[in-house]
Amino acid sequence: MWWTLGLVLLIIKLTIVISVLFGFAAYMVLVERKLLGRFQIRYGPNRVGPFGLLQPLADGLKLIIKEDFVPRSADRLVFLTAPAVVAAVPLVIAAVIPFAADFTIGGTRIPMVITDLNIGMLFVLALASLAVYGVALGGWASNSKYSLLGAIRGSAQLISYELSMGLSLVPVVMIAGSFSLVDIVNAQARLPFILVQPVSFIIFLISAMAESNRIPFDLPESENELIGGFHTEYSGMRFGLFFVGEYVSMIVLGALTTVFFLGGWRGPLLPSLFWFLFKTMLIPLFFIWTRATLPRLRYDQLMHLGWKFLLPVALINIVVTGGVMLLMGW
Amino acid sequence: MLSEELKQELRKMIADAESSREKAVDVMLDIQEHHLWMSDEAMEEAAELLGMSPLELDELATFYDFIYRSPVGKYVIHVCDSAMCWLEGHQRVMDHISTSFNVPIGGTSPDGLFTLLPVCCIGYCDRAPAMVINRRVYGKLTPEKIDRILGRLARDNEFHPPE
Amino acid sequence: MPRLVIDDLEIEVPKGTKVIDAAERLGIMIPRFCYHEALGAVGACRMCAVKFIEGPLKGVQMSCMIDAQDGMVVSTTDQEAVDFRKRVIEWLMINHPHDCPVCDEGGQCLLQDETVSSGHGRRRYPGRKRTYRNQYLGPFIAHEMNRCIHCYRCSRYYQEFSGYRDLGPLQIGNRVYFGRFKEGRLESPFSGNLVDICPTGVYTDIPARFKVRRWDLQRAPSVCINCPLGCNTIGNSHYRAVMRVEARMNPYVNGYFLCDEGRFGFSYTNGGADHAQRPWNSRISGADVTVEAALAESASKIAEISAIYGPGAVVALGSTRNSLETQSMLSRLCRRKGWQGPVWFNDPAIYRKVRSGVERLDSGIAVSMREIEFADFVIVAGADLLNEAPMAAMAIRQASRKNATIIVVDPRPISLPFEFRHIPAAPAQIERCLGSLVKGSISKDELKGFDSSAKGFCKALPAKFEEKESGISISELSGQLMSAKRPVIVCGTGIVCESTPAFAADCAQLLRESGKKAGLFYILPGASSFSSALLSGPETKTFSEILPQIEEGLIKALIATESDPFWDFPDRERLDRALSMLDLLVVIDYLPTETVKRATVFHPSSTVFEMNSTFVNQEGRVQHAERVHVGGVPIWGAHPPRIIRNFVPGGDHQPAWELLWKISAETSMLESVLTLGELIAAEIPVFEAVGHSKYPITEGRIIPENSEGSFVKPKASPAKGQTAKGFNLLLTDTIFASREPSAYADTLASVFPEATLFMHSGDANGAGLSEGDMVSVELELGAIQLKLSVSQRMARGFLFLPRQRGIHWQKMKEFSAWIAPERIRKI
Amino acid sequence: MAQPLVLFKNRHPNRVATLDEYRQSGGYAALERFIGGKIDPGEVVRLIDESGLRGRGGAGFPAGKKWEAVPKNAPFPRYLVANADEMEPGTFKDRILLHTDPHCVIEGMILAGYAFSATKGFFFIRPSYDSSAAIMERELEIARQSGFLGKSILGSGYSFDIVVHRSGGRYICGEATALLNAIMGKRPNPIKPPPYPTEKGLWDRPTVVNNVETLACVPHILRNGPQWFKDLSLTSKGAGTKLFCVSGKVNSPGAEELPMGTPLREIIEKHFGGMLPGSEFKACLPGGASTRFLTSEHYDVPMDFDDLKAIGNRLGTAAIMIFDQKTCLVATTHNLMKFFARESCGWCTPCREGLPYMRELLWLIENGEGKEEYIDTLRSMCKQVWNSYCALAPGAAEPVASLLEFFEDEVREHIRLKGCPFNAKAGN
Amino acid sequence: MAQIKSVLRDLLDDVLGLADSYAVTLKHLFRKPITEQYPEYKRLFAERTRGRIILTRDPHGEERCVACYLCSAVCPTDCISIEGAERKDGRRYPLWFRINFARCIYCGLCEEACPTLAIQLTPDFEFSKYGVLDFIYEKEDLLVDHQGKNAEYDYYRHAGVSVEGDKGEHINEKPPVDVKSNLP
Repeated sequence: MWWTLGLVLLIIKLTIVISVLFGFAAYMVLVERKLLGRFQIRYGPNRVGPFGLLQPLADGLKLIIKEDFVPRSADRLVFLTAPAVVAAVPLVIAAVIPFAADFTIGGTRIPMVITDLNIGMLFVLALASLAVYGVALGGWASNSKYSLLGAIRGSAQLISYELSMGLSLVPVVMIAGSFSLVDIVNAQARLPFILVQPVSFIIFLISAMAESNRIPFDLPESENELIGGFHTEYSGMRFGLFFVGEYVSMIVLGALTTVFFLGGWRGPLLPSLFWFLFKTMLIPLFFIWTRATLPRLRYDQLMHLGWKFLLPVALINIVVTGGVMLLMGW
Repeated sequence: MLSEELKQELRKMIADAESSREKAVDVMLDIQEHHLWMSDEAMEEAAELLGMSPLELDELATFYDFIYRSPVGKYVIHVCDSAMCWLEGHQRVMDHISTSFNVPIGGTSPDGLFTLLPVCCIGYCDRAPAMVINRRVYGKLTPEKIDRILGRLARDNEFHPPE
Repeated sequence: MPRLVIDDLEIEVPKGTKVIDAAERLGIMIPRFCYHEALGAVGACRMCAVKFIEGPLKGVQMSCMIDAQDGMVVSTTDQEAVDFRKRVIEWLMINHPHDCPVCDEGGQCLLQDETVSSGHGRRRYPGRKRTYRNQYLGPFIAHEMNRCIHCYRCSRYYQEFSGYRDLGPLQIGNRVYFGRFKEGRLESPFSGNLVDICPTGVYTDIPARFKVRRWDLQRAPSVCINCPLGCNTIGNSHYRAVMRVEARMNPYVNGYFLCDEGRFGFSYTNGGADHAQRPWNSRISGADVTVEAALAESASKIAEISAIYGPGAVVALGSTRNSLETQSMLSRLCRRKGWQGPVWFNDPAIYRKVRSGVERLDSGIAVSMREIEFADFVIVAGADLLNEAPMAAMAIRQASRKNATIIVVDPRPISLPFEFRHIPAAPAQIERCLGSLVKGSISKDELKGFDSSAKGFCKALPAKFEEKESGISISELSGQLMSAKRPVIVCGTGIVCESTPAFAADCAQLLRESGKKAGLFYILPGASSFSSALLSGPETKTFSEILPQIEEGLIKALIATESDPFWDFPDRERLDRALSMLDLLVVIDYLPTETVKRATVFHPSSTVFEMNSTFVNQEGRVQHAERVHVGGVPIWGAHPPRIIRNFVPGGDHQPAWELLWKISAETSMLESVLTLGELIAAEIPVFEAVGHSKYPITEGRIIPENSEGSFVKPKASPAKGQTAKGFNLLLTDTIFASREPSAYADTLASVFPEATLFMHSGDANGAGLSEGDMVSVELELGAIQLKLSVSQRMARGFLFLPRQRGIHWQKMKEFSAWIAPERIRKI
Repeated sequence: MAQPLVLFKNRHPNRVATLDEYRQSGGYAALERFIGGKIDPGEVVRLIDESGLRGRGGAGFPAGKKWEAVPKNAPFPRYLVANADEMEPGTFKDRILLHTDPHCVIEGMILAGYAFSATKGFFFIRPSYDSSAAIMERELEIARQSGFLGKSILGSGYSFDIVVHRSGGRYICGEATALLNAIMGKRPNPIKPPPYPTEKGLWDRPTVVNNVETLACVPHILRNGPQWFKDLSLTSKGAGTKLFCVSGKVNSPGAEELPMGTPLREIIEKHFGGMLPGSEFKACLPGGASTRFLTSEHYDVPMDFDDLKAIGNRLGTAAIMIFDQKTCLVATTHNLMKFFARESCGWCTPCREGLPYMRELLWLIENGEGKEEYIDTLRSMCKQVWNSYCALAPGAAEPVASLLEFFEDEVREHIRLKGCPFNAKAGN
Repeated sequence: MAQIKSVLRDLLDDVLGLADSYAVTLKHLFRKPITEQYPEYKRLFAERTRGRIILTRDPHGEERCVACYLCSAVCPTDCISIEGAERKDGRRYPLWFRINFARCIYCGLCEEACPTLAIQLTPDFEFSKYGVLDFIYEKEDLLVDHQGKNAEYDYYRHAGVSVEGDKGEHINEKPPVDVKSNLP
């Protein structure tokens, strides 16, 4: 009985999370285009439906209808599955993110997380590095020089920034004393970690941007050198999956930032879910803003930033945090 | 169109020369004495006499100043327009002949008597302005002198244009 | 060997080389207009100015006028020279019209190139432009004098080089006009070269007028197949049509030039102006079918006839316009399948003359046209060069310009563009005339040095030849021949006696024995007579000999490969009857011939422009013609349809050798023969010497180093004069109209000579006829009407009838005829 | 010093000297001595060489050298051509000479022919000198009857005859090689040597072309010796006398025989009556149209080949055309250029197209449509036409070049005023 | 110490620089867009705009194109094909003239190359089709009845060939040389 209820709840939660994520991702595209338009003093999409609101549907429809083209010399199986990897990974990450305060129905406490893993953060980090497989495999399987170059860049970039990302989270774990995301949120009941760990926050934010291949870190796809980088050869919905993956991972990263630094669902007066969503959306919006502001880094600049700046700073931050904790006697 | 006597005369002249072509200019000048100018038929007959193609003869005829490939009047007036005669008023001479005797510059008078053409220095610079009429030279021209010379030519020759 | 430095590059050149040529050897193209290698330097355009920095001359000088000398240091890029050249261009351009867009020279215009390269871009001259009126110069050459830059190339080529006198410079100063005395067709049959030689667009090619730009053309080196000389050409095609043919420089064959027949006689390949004259599609009994169906039909029918009547009932006809590949394939198939043939010629006499000539050529005695240009004594025996092989006349003209003595022994009223002594000997007298001429040139001392056969030959030569009418003294000519160093005998194979080609070879050999560098040059019929002679043996038959077998019903199938018996067989009715008796007439051709119309199965073959092919010219020179385009019905003249398709209309044609191979069903062919080169070498062993392994062979002569030169004692010539009163009617060739394939070109149709019968003026007086009369000649099988032309400069007792397209001479029954005087009537 | 008369010794007003008059003045004595006496032709050449006689036709090439250039073993026939195709504007000395003493020329031709064993002489004369040609033909017949001409002259065995060849009239025919083409009945385009006419001239035979005046000097030199001839000149390098033809703004234009090297001032003021009343000397062309302007600063220059060469000019035909201060030199130069452009034979580009170009620019300047840049264009073209085929175009450029050198201000004045400053334009 | 200071100052500069850029874009976010709403609003295009290609006529209403093949030669996408022909009076014209607009990239090189100002690009860019063959424009589709951008230019008045008017009657020409003239 218990497990059936649990299963039902799980399915409900899964359904909600996935549809919310996909819905958000779809509309995130619209929001991005709209915002980018306004940043560039133009309108953005405004033809499909009022204010262009049906644009994501039209896009989706178009992508589905379009020919699913596979290059003749491509590694067919890998080529076909790679986009799925990209799209699936952020969805899986979403499983450990608590998105609201616990909910009690009839005395039963229902956790507002699909599953609260006690090693949630490790899970997140592990999966985050899996996303690069999609890029690398897709690029390699295309059997095209542009794709391959994009894939190699993608791998290198992800490996480089994975490191600083992980290290930026070490202080969080140190302070929270747990790997469980729920615990981390709870640890911020008094003070969100952004105030306690601003340096970590900044490093995490930058790394997150890099992880999601967003401008200014979109080297794997840089249009003007590599046509489309790793997804040059993709078309139709498979291309769409790369897109969906990127946007979902943007939202997921926003959610993770919320969890790690912005105090999760916590907030005054309004329902916790609202706070969570609100905070979560702030991060992608910031990403969009950044896209409108900064130019793409050069490859060497990218490596320089990752290895010679973020990594040492993150390490120093850990040491300093540890020192402070020792002094304060936490 | 050339008369048989003329042809005989020309044949003799050509036979005396080192090569027949040598006499091309002389033949044409002689024909012009009889026929005033070198018509296409005259050219063809002259070329045959000289053993040249009509074109080869025409190459020479059009080159030279004193061979006329267009119809001219009985008297061809060449008025010198080079430096000295020009300085001494060749234009006045031309204009005078043109107006007084109704000869367009470069053309022939309606009665077919005079043709007025400019010519380069004729070697009478000491007696400028000068003109040549049918290879006779008249120098130190004044309107009165021109009237006298041309008037006499017009009077003396009851002129019938050739066929 | 002077050494000089041009633009910091050092070069050593032979003495007498002009600086402009020395620079060209270094790859430095000094701008020029009036200079042309064939015409020499005259220094008229002043465009080739360069600066001489060191050496015997200093300052800006014309590089075309100065021989390279030791120690010269020349700069083509010196500012002074560059400025001067720029100024020359400015001068030339002050009167040049603004009509490049409507000028056919645009895109291949030397003036355009030099103007751009000099940097001249804006006309600063404040005055107005000079204009000229144009002349009509005939159907080949358009005249636009406004464009003239007065380089004098045209008049120098036309008058000095080619020896015609109806185009030249008129007037003086900046009004010089290049034209004719009166409008009219240019007399020269070499007029097309004006187009090539003019550095700008004064003379342009009318057949290609307003059709195409140079950059749009597909170009490939080709060979002219209209006469045996094998002049080198460049085929130019666009929109699946051959647009024009240009001369390709080959110093040994045609130099820079081409005759008008070769240049303008190409339109047969396009099927004429309406594209309909060429048979584009395969046909069975006159109905269009697919290529495969036609091939299957031919193959099965041939197999059937071979099976029933034996392979000997199949005859393969070739011709002298077949490529070497086709000829080799024919020869091979006949041998392997047991077919009769291949048959190359119609007339057995011609065949024997060609064979006896080809057998006698060796590399010591055969001369190229280039070598003729340097001859100092030329004897033309029985050849009407201007009509039979025009470019050979041009070569002899060059010898004549170098003061060579030219003697023509021919019964016809020959006209040539240079001074020559004409001995109008009857065909039977040609040997006598030639023999006495040669004999007179051999001194007693020389005779002593000869071996016995040569001595015997020389002694047997007739000592005297009386030539009353021309008043030419043979002994005087012999004296000149005696002092000649490089005499050449040009021998025809048309109207001469059967023994004459060999006799001419013996004479040449004799002159050689007497210490001269004597040469021999045959004029053969057709483009590949030489190779057909190589491919035939003593048993090879001619069509005239095959015909009775058809009439007897022994032969059931005929495979005519680019061969049209109707073209030169004299009895049309008999031929018609015979062909209708055949069970199968397979015709492979690209021309709309009479035979094609009668074909049971017809296969379209490729023209020389549509395939890679090889031809051997009359001196044994192997030449390769590359494919210019794929061919097909030209797009030209009508709006191309708006459809998408994956085949070329009219693109069914294939090289004749390929079609032959396919209809022979000889699958084992490929096992023994791997390449075309090996195929040819297997059939013609002498090819081994030239290196058959590399196909195509681009250069080489396939004549032996030493032929079995045997002096055949000349027969006593037949008694002179015919006792019976009458005329000997002989067939002759005439330019433009007598040769396949050019006679099928509609571009030439307007210049076909008028049908004219030639007769001696004495004979004509006797018959009461005069120049220009229309006469009716009653031949064996009917009468023909044509114009009469009389001449004093021909043999008496002869009539010459041009074998030209449009004259129904095929009523003769035999290859020559005896015409009684009453059979010629004035009408 | 009294004016030494050599060529004009028998000058009679309105009458041609007869054979008798010529003989009385010593004519045909040289012929009798050298040909009649069968003296080696080499001696004739040597004497002429020594006398320093230079061609009077314009180029000033030593006459003896030209005859020597005929190879000793050259084939026969050999030809001599007397060039009376005097078409340089301003020049008329040959006409005066032929109307004065034709036998002087005839004797000169025979002796010159003897010098290199010529077999036939051509007397090439322009069509506007028809009366001179008629005189020549008449006097040749007289000479022939007197035994000076024709088969075996004076029984010496040397045969030489002269025919008069009438030209159709073109300036370029005065050029030696063009003249040969004209005689042969070809288009009279010049031919650039080598081969020189002395090796391959008429019909590829050795041919010498001499000016009429040059030939007329020959008998006098042979009669009086080379030193006498040399001494006639006022300058040390010059030799003999020269027929000066003066035309233009002087009181008595005409031709006079004066010693070589007579200064310009003396020629104008002493021998030709000085400048016209109201005229001042502004410039002159010293030797026909194809020489450079002499300005008043050169007023005292001795008129001789070498002295004029020293100031960058040429004696040419010694036909002095004098212009006064009222003459517009731009218009004059335009007129000269018009002449040259019209008379170009059309063979080479600089002459055929360049001269009309220059004429057009001068015309525009004269008519007030000139631009400053035209001066540079003209100047560079003056240099560039030197690369033409024959000497016509360089000669034509000379007046323009010197106009721009000495009278640039006048040209600029035209451009500045947009018109000709000489409102009383002479002639036009 | 100084080194650290300078590093920190650089860092500060960088951060301020970044902040500055963010401020700029943020400011733009609140500006009114300058986009013009097509197709509700259609702006007027400059005459030189490179849109659909036309063939113009000369002032006499004759085709300007003389089929010189320069446009087809210069076309980087090979979208022009022509066949030239000659009219009775000697005037050249294109027998057919075809532009494949599906290939055309509107680079304008053909217009630049055209010596007779016949081929011109117009501001009209609105022509979409459903079929590829519909993009192939023939001469009938291209030829217009006006002069386009250069109203007065008439090539044959400059060319010196006797098509419009006789020799010597065109702009800047002398009367034809009379070979038989007696004038010197």
